[in-house]
Amino acid sequence: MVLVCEGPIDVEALLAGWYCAEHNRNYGAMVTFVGTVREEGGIEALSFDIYRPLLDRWFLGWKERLEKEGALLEMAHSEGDVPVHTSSFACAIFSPKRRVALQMLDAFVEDFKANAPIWKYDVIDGKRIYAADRSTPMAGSGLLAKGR
Amino acid sequence: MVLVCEGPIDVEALLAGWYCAEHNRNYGAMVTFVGTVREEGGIEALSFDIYRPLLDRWFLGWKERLEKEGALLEMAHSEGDVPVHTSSFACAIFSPKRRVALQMLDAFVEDFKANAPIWKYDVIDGKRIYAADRSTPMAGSGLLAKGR
Amino acid sequence: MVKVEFLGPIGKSPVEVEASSLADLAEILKKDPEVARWLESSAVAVNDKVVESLDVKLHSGDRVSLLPPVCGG
Amino acid sequence: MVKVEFLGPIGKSPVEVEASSLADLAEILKKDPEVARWLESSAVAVNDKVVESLDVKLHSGDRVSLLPPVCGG
Repeated sequence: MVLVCEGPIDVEALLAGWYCAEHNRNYGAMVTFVGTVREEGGIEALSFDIYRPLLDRWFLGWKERLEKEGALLEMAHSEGDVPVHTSSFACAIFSPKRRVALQMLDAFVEDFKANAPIWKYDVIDGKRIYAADRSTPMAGSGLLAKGR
Repeated sequence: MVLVCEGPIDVEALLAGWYCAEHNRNYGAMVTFVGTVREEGGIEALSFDIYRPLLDRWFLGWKERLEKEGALLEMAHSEGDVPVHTSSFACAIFSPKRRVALQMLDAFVEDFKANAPIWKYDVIDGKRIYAADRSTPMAGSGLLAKGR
Repeated sequence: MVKVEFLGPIGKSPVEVEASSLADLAEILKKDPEVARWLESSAVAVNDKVVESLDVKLHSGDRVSLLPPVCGG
Repeated sequence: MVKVEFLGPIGKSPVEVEASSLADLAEILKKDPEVARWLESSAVAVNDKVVESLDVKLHSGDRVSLLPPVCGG
């Protein structure tokens, strides 16, 4: 399951917790990715909607893919408002082999950006504005626009 | 400068410290790699020699390469004995862009393995045995074996 | 009846419609201008599973979700 | 005199030799069986900078380091 946080992620506690739980299980490599809200375009925060059932299903698919490589995947994401300079996304991969960890981190983060059912909004003057220009149609989009 | 630790790295404190120092400097992505000693081949620890002047020079080259991309590089490595299930290597990249962070993490870790002036020994029954089979000649090796 | 939910920025409350396939549902949703403009860019899940064919049959109690363009992180 | 140091697993104390180039030094080190077996797999640094040509001149006080195969992490 994805750890969903109301508001910003406590990155220090989360990374420490993941490391603590796994460092003595004989994984040789841990890699992590943390996404932090940048101050740009006059925003005070980003805000996120998550569709949890599908997010968990998507995440489980990745977890199983990594298990086949002997690796472990963890992930957390924020729901609601995340002020600038705080973090909304974190993930970690533990693997016996560093190549698997490095390659899968890249592939997972890119697929996360393209296909995780999460919607982003800029928060400006307290208003939530959908980040349409930075959003990507998920794989399979447009199905219901097709004719018979 | 590379942070050189006598014995294992305190990974939790290190990652927390790096995150704390940089999360409010408008980098959008932090990626990290942590290397932990695996229990295998009957070892009780790995042990490391480091040639610090050259390690710092090599690291500075990478730091400058990343600065050109607007990114920041940090690294720590252990010297001496590091027991199984504790960590000997950690690095972090902070970048405005996730592609730079992910690509450079992979490139940096691979070059680290091939060219950082660090020597690894297995510790078995208290004895230090050079890990010759896992070691890689650095770029430019064999120069003094050449004839005139 | 099939329940249709509109996720994220579409910002529309769920509706219940009679439809025996996704093709049926497509014809219904195209008539709602508030929804029609999202169809081209949205993926579709039936009971929380993304589907890629209009031939998918729908049964009473099924839940269809419209998933507009995403951006996590 | 040039100081030569043998890093990591070579496990030999530094020596001081007379050599005006790396080519000179190579001839000297090839005669020491303890060192000769490492030459093929070792890189060479002069004053902490890795060099890739035997033509590099050496001056009194220079420090040459032999760097056997590495494995960090």
